[in-house]
Amino acid sequence: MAQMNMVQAINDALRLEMKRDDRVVVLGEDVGKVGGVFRVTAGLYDEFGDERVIDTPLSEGGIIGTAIGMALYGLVPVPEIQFADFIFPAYDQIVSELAKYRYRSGGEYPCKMVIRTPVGGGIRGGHYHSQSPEAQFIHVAGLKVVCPSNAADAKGLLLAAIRDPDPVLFFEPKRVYRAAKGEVPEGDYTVPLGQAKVVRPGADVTIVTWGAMVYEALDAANKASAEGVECEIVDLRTLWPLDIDSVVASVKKTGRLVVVHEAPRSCGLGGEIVSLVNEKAFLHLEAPPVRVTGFDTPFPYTLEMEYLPLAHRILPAVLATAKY
Amino acid sequence: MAQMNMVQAINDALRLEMKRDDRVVVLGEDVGKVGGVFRVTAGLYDEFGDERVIDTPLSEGGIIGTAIGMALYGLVPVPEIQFADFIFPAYDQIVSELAKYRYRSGGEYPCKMVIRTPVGGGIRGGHYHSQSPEAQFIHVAGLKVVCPSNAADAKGLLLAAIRDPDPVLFFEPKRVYRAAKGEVPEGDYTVPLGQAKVVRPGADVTIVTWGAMVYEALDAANKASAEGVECEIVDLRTLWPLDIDSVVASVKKTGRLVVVHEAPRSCGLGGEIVSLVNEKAFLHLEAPPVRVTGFDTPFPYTLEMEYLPLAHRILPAVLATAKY
Amino acid sequence: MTTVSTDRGPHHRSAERRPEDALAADVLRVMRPDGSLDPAADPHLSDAEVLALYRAMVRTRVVDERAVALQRQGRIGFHIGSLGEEATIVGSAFALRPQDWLFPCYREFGAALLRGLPLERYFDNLFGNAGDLAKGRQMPDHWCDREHKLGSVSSPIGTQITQAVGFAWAARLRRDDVVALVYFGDGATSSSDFHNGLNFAGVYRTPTVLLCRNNGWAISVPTERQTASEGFASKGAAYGVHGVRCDGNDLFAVVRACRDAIARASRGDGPTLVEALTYRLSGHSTSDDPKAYRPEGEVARWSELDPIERLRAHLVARGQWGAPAEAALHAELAEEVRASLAAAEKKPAPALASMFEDVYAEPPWHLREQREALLAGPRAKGHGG
Amino acid sequence: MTTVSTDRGPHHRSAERRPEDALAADVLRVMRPDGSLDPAADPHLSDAEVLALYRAMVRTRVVDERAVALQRQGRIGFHIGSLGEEATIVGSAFALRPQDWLFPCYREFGAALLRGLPLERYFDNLFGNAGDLAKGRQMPDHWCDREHKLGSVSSPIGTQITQAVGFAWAARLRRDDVVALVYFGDGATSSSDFHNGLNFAGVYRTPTVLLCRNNGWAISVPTERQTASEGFASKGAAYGVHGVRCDGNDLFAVVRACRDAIARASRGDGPTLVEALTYRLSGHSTSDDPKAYRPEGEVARWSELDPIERLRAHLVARGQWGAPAEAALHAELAEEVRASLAAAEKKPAPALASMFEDVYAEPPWHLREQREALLAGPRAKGHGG
Ligand SMILES: Cc1ncc(C[n+]2csc(CCOP(=O)(O)OP(=O)(O)O)c2C)c(N)n1
Ligand SMILES: Cc1ncc(C[n+]2csc(CCOP(=O)(O)OP(=O)(O)O)c2C)c(N)n1
Ligand SMILES: [Mg+2]
Ligand SMILES: [Mg+2]
Repeated sequence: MAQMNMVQAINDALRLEMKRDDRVVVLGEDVGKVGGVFRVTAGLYDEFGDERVIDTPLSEGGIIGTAIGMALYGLVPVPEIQFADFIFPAYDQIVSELAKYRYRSGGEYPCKMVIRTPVGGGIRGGHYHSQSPEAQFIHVAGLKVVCPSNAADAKGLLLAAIRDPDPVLFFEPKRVYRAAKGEVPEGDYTVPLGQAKVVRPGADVTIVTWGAMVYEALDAANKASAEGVECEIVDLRTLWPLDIDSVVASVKKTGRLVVVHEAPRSCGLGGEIVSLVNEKAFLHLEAPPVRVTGFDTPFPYTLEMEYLPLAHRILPAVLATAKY
Repeated sequence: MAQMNMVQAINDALRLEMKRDDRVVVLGEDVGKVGGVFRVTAGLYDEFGDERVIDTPLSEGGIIGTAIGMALYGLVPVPEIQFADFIFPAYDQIVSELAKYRYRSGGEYPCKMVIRTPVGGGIRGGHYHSQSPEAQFIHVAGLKVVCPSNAADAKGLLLAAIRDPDPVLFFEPKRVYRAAKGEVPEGDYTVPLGQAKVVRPGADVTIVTWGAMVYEALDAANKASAEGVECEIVDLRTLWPLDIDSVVASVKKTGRLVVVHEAPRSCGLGGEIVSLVNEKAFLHLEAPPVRVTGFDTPFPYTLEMEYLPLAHRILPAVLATAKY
Repeated sequence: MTTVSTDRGPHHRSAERRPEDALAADVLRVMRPDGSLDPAADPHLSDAEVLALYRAMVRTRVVDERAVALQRQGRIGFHIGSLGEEATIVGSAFALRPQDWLFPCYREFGAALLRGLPLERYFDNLFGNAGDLAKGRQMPDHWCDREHKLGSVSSPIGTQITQAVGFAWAARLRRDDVVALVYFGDGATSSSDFHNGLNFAGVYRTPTVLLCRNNGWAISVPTERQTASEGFASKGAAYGVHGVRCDGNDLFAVVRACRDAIARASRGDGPTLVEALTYRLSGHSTSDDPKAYRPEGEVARWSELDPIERLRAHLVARGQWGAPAEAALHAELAEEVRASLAAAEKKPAPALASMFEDVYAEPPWHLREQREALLAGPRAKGHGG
Repeated sequence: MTTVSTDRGPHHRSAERRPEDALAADVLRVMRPDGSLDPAADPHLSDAEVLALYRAMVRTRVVDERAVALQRQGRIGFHIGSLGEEATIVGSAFALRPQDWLFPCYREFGAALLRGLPLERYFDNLFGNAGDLAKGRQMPDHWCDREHKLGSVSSPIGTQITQAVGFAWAARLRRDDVVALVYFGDGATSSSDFHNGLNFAGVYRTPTVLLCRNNGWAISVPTERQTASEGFASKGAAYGVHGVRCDGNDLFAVVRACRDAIARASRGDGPTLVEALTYRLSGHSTSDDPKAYRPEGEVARWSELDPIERLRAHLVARGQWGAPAEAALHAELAEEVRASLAAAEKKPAPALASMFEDVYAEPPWHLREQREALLAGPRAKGHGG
């Protein structure tokens, strides 16, 4: 095992898989010579050359559109979108084409790739370097969505995603790119898609979250514990299709649910989780499920720490739910 | 009052408002000479000329991007997107620019327009002429979303939308473009945004829906009535910001909620409504809220009547909820 | 603010799309008005090849007209055809080598049939039945066929352009001698994907042939409302992409332009934007009524350049064709169409459960649940699900 | 499949962005190497104008360097500057008439200051404080100012291009003599919005000046990786848009090219794509380290064409400038910067409740609820909310 942060772990996964499978191609803006603006692809250009680590013109639509063509040919593209906020020029290619290609061709054309992109707030990025658009992809049938919270999961999930037969959006929580440091197994291993992880057991309140907010939930849970409330924290890891069994099992145990995510509340993944829990564990609910989320405003610059659903906002929600 | 179908009612609203306010400009593919592929803008080109009813190049990004510029100048653009399925090339301009312009400029630049576009299934349109993408816009802070179910509302809501200070997505349920015929008041009137309408009172189960599915809900409600279950149907009309008071009042009365929409279930507006009802009327719920929606697949061609949440799928959900 | 008057600004030129445009000097043309071939540009097709191509063009048109009739009779929901564009569509597909791939827009069923898509399969697609390779999930004329190296038709305009560029790029990265040819209309040149596709093709010198079927119209919008440039081939220069215009109603010119472009791509000399000047003799689709926007007389004038008639005149002049052969061909095609249609129309709708397949490689829990709920519901019966 | 080798296909040319490119024959240039002006192209600025522009360029650079220092000291979070591009930015803004509008990319604070944005307001934006016209909602250098006819900076590359075209189009529809000038980089020419903007501008002949600051790089990606075309101005032809290249480090050339373009637009002769050949002497932003990708020596060579030095040499040659004037200017600017900065840095953060304003004209129920919840919560105190 080695100590790695999330950037290093993702880089390690890319290098391993590019060695193992010569169909894997990385492309995007600034991913080549300079190794990405967050240095996630550092060193790959030197090791694999400019035909497998490709600096592209400044066009997300072009990146994803050509990557779809590459995938149809049989390559395994791993495009990087520099910030998730800049994925929208490619939205049409993703939702109209990538997500539907296998289906609309009656299974004749599997079309898979892993779109890596940094998400989330907390780096003083303002409107356009902070957003968390997972719901805008989950709502579209045909895509899988992943968001790791730590280095070891990031590596194992990315390896699983690249080998998965379906298109995957791989969201990297940039706030903890370097802070999420930990033991990362060497060599090849996967963390299966679709499996959540209970990162803290507890009997009183279930917190479902993912990405950088796992740390905020842990922080809030520790403080709640001091007040006698024990939280169980479910780190989803794969946001879609989500691990319904783990979520429901935890809620059946605690009877209380708090969902935490950075994206705006309305029509976010939180609402989906609340609805699923209603459908599958209604009679176990002892309190109304609560969502602690980003507000329904654009992501602000100066006030970002007020906007984000940090521990100071999670804690009161947990305590109120526990007391309900 | 005149008998009009929804196409005529919308056409009437556009004509009235273009006469009243010379800043109103209609633009889009085929909206001019031919009056739109559904003939919604018929006659406007002849009446207002090619500088106010503008056939554009085939580029939704260009249509919305230039319309934003027009709006910044002080015009009131009413762009048409030929099918909602084709709005995604403009998604970046809508979510990154239109939705955020007022906010990011500290209120210096209001930026409003009404984007009209036909939505929904039932016309044998397959993957790309059937979708209902409202959730992908509601999740983005800053947009309003409207979807009328009948001709009179369509006219009044469109007039209200054009006069509203905020950007509005105006979704027109094309399955009932001609079928939704009824009395439409002549001349100027508005149906205020943000107000739902109870289109059928009932004490046992609340059905929240909108657009073409209102008729399916009515059909199911009549059949349920025969079995002794009385549904209250709330036609949202404005999908966002939604009329929470009407929804909650109805659920408090019935204790039971069924949400019906055509879009795929996951991360759809249905989940949001269920969550809001949890948050505001938890103790009144006597059964788990149910969602009857499109499936989480791309929209199919041959099997579209199986895909859509029609009366035959609403009825069992209503009865099960009532019996819960 | 004052009322906007209409005395300035661009207008719809009500000028007709003139056949003369397709005959201008910078346009590659092989067939001369007298039916003979310009030896300087002649692609030198064998007699058998020319005959086969003539038959393919007529077959395309016969099927097309039949599909329109099926729609009028309510037996299928929709059709989008290629009346008048057969030389462009058939000639370009013919130019491809066996290893090359074809990325369609939506009017190119004639190209698909030429490459080997069985006619019955095409009808299966029009019916959206259980035999359709797309499993009845898409509208009519949205076919696919991997076996014959045909991409999947999708409705959003332009998306296939960028994809074909990526496909060809991948082939090049793999050192495979594979060219991708992609079709799109004049309207599609306004799409973002045209820009992205051309730009990436230019930068990476991908072996792609970008074939713009300039048929004068994008539904009701005429070409001069798509762009203020001089034609479409000239747009290549903005991307470092070679551009060529050809007479799209001249089979030989289309073959020549596409063969040159394929050879160029195969040699590693990069992509070519081929603009084929042709004309949509029908409405946009069975949903469209062109009378509302198309100037009188335009269709009549272009009919004089009908690609099938031109090729037939050439064959007749060459002594290769006559009334008996024509009659025999039509009889043969009528029988083929009758038989394929009868076989296709008998097939059932796709099974209900098939709706949940292929969203992912394996259906996850939520799709399994939704499938079970549907199958257990009131409509499941009668759909074979 | 076999391993992909790297012996074919396009490569990053490691060639440097050569100043010679900016001096090529088809490039509009006014300043001659000896500092004199080419009378054929001279825009005939008065002595006072030239002096004012020199001061504006120096002011831009002084503020720029100060902003970098503030970022290094942790007093602001980010800065994106214009080192080396001052002639392009200041000259183009100067060419505008009072009624014209400016749509910025993100490097043009120098243009904003020239048009009247108070320096203190600019610093307010860098601090994201309560005095910021954008209410501290956006990153540094994402300003806006309606009073001075400055659009709102946004990060997504290219979006402002289409908007500026629509804005100018609207002015034309209203018969107002208003031109919109929009800035974007060489990288932005790859964006879909470049295509959409140019295409609509061409079709509707909108009075727009489309100014491409070709500074050689898009972060780490060099211009030849953006396009295989010959430069960027030539792309205009694909849209029927007039194209001009000018030496972007020659203030007079920039003024001349932009004035011509504005006059053209105002006359109703349509849009112009102006490519200003310049160079980004700094990193992309304070977050970037160009050492990782930029060839040695490139900066040094371009520094010889530093637009401020070139203009100073011209002024000196003209006898209008000397060391004492330079020293006085710097002293004056230092004091201005000090005072504005001090005033700005004192201001508080925006009020907590302001987060919920301006999403809509009026906050709907859900935002009112969210606001109340936040104000009632543990952090509300101390933010004046
Ligand atoms: C993104 C998108 N916008 C709009 C449409 C609706 N539409 C279908 S075909 C068409 C016109 C296409 O014209 P052209 O590209 O010239 O092809 P043609 O039909 O003439 O062959 C339009 C606007 C669409 N399918 N996709
Ligand atoms: C749509 C989008 N994709 C990516 C980015 C990240 N990004 C910011 S600036 C930049 C390079 C821009 O280069 P250029 O257009 O040449 O302008 P310059 O910075 O050189 O002035 C990139 C890739 C972005 N802001 N928006
Ligand atoms: Mg066309
Ligand atoms: Mg640049």
